[in-house]
Amino acid sequence: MKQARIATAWLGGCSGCHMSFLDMDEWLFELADVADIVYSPIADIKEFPSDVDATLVEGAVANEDNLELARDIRAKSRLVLSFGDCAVSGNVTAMRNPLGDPLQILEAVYVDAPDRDGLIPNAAGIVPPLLPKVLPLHKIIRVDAFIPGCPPPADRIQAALEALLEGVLPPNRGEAIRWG
Amino acid sequence: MAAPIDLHEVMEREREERFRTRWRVKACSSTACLSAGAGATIKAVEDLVEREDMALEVQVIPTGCMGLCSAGPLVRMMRRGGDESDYQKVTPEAAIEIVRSHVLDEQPVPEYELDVTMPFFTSQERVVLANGGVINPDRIESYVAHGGYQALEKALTTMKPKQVIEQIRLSRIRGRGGAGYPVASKWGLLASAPGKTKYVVANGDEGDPGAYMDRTIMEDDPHRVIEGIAIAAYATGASEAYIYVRAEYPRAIERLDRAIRVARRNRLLGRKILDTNFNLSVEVRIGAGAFVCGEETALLASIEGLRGTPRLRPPYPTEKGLWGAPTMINNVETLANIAPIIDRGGEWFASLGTEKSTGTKVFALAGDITNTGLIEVPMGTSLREIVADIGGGVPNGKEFKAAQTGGPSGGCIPAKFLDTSVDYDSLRELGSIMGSGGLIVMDEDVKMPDVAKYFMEFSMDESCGKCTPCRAGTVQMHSLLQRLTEGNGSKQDLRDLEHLCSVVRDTSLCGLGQAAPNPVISTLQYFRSEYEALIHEEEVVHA
Amino acid sequence: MRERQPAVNVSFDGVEYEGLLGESVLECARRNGVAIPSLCFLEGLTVWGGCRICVVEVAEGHRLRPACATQVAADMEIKIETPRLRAYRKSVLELLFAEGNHVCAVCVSNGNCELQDMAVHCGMDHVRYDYQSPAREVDASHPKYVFDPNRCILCTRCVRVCDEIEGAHVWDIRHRGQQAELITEMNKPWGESLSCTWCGKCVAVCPTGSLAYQGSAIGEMEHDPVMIKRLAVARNRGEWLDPKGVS
Amino acid sequence: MSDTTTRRVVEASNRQQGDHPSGDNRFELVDKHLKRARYEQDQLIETLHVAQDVFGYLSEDILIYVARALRLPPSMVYGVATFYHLFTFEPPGDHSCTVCTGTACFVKGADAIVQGVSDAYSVPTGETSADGSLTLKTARCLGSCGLAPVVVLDGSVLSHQNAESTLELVGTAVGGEG
Repeated sequence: MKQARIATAWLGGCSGCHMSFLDMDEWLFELADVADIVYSPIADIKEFPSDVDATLVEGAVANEDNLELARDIRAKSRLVLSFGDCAVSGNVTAMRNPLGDPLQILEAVYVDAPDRDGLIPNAAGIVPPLLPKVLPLHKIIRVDAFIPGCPPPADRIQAALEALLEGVLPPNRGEAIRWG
Repeated sequence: MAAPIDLHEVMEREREERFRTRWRVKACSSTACLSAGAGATIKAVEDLVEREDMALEVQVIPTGCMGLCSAGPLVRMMRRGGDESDYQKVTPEAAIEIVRSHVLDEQPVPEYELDVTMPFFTSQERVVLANGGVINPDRIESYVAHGGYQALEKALTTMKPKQVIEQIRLSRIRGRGGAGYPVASKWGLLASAPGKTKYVVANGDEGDPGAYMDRTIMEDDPHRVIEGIAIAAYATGASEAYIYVRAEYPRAIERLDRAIRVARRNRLLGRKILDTNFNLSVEVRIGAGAFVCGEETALLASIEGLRGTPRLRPPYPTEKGLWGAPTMINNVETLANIAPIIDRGGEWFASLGTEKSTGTKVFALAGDITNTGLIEVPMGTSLREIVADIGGGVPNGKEFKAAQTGGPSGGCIPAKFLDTSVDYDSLRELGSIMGSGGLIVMDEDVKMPDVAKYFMEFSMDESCGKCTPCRAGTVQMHSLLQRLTEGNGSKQDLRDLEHLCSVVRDTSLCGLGQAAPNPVISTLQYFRSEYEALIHEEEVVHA
Repeated sequence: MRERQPAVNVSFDGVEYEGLLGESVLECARRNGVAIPSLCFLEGLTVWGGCRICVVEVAEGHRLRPACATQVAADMEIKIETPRLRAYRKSVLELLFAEGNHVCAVCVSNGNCELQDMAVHCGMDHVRYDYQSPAREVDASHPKYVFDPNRCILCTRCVRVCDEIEGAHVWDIRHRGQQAELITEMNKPWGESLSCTWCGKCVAVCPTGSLAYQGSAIGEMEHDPVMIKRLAVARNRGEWLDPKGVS
Repeated sequence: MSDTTTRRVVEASNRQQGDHPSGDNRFELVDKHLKRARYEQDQLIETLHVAQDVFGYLSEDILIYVARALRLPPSMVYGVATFYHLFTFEPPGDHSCTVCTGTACFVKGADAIVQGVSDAYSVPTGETSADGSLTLKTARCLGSCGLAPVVVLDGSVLSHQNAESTLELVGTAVGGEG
């Protein structure tokens, strides 16, 4: 049988959702039996591959790199899932939004703070510019299903993946969608 | 206690006064004409009369609205027992020329003459505005001379409260504030409500942008409103009344205040009115800039000195209103119709208009139309007649695109429905409402999504914030419309907008919220392609 | 004991129950163990009717009615779980989430929050609308409590409990529409309030993490809205302890 | 008491050796209304109108004064005052420009007038310019739809306006102070 091609991606988030992913522990071996992880921050793959069956996206869209990757993911994945509260709502990553212009925030952090050298980190092609507002993934690309949670507990991720492997969308009722 | 006014004696005296001079100069001094400079025009005539010693020949009478606001200042020369000439755009210089020409040379001045045979004047049927351009609103005698307070006298001295309500029932008049609830039913509910203290409230919180019928009535014929309130109170057993006026109408407040004082002095208000056992006190209450206070329960909260947030109905105000007592709220234009109904009978009123929408309706005609101003037509007049004939059509060779009625709670009626009869039910069928009577004409250049956004911004700013769908839903609808009108909207945005229209319409607490989506719903219904043309091709395009 | 109100037949989603004349549809549902989601309603306080989460369909009219403010009538057919109502409740909830800054992950009430529970109940797995991200300052000036307006849903439970039960009227709402916001006294820091009695009822009734005890960490704040019902029963019926011995 | 109010009170008392306990005789006008209204609590909005007419705006001290006089909780008075758009809590500018944004004026381009004045004087709608010279406001509908677009400059009604004509007149009014 053909292995399912599953990807996970990490945008503007703390990687906690991926930690929770790893918390699936031995079930990961079962997953490996039926699916290939074709892209993931926990696998050393540089380019997002084509022909992906489903991609779990952690994190909000906060900078130019996130934006580019999100669009690339959409173009190359049959199903895209918002994985965790940051992707679903912006969550902690979006807590800068009420503060307004990101440049001012960077100045407050890197210039005005007394223990800093007064420079905003800047390296073209390495440090991606921030977007004016942090947005949930579905405000950038079409999203097929949502797995809220900060992070989503391992059993919910497992349930979601099991559903995907069976060819259906993850459960979106009851405790399966509890935020926070 | 002073004796009450003797209406018949005042009438006699006024008739003599009317024939005292050979000429009467009536000058419209309503707000629109004053904005156009009527104050200086009137002053110029008064100075002329004094300077050239014409006081025995000419009397100057400032009057209420003559109707054609776009042609102001308006002046009417009236010859004793004879003909009248109407003039438009009368500057102080023109006024002097006109008065001198008439008085000294018996000659009209064609240059400024207003053609009163045009449909704007001939197609109207003035009931509510009958006194506009006729009486001096500052003089109760002037009102009485034209039949004022006769209806109150008739009701108090020859009719039982039940008979008064019966006439209202026969007239089949519906509320002029927007929803069109049968007036007699409301009166009946208050009349049968238990309790000693009952209130009548006149709703003069006319907030629809583009509507100024109620203001004109209150400014130009304040006693007509008071008389209507007094009859309503008599019929329903109320002994206290309030007139709630928006603070943006200082002249209306001033005139009503003065009219109330004068009416009290003349025993038309207060204790033992016209020597009967009927008592009524009336007080003006002032709004402070909140559209939502036009909603009747919010209005009551505001009269009580609270935040103007609507209350849950039921209980309806006729059960539990001001300070928990039974209260009836009628619109100012509704109340202005009461005296004529009692005077001439409910059947006469029902003979005007259509079967289900009787009487006349005052409209404020504005926007892309030749003749802007206040008009009064029988219910059921076609939109085409109002726009093309009375309004003189769309200027600058442009095409008529839509008529907006009902303000932020109404909708846009497209050209294909120009032959619609303007009445409560036909307008509702078209997805708009009668509203209080603002009628804004829009020409081909107006973009309908912009209009929808304009009204949504209005509703968003005016939301009281009590219920979630109106408070937060209007914000989201506005932001979706913003994105769409900027050309950044997606198909999903349009779907979300339509869904929110239903959510806000069906789940909001009060009429303001429930009606807030109407401008979007109606423009989507008739001008959907304009929205679709704005949509960005991609599914989601926020960044 | 209260006199028993006359009983009538009502139905919720087609199932018949006993309704008592004089009680609201919401009270009737709760008494019969039927779930009608609600947020601003709280037993023991006057009905506000603002959140619109509890709207139901009552068969005779097409208009939706708030269950909290609709009286039970004989043979009333009440619908709660129709597709339209589910969709509306979810939308109204999304509107609430979009207008404030509700970040469950860093909230003192995470795990003990009526708004969060409501999202689970209504199946809200994401918010379609634009987050407004308002800039609102936290008021931590009170020695005992914290007010975080970012988490406020304007249910006015705190305003009502302070006015109606405690009699202090420390809280009110300023402005209107989307600017509407809770204030204490003349919009001064809560800690400077002369009328606050430190009774904590506002904190007890808050459905979200907007009002909390000083020093609460994430997930530590537990509210006690039922306190008001207990208090009302004690005051009105002289029953300080539940006669059946259940809390 | 805020600095501004303190200064105003001092100025007023220097001017006329106020008899009013606050030292500011203008409070007497508020008192007069309160007496006539028999200190009824439902007269809150009317009282605020009177106070604003007298003082030009509603400072915190005035609100506290009214709350005390009508025996109302301060939060309620503040809540009511801020609900209604006609009440203002900052001293107004020397000149005021109110652009009507009613439907008729909107259809005829009122937006451009608001934008024009706002840009030229760097004053957001509803606020006063930094130098205190101009307050820019919008009105829902002045009911002079026949004269649209309408602008009210220092109390006088200007008809058939556009951005240029309004800016010229505002310029004359503001500049004419000099």
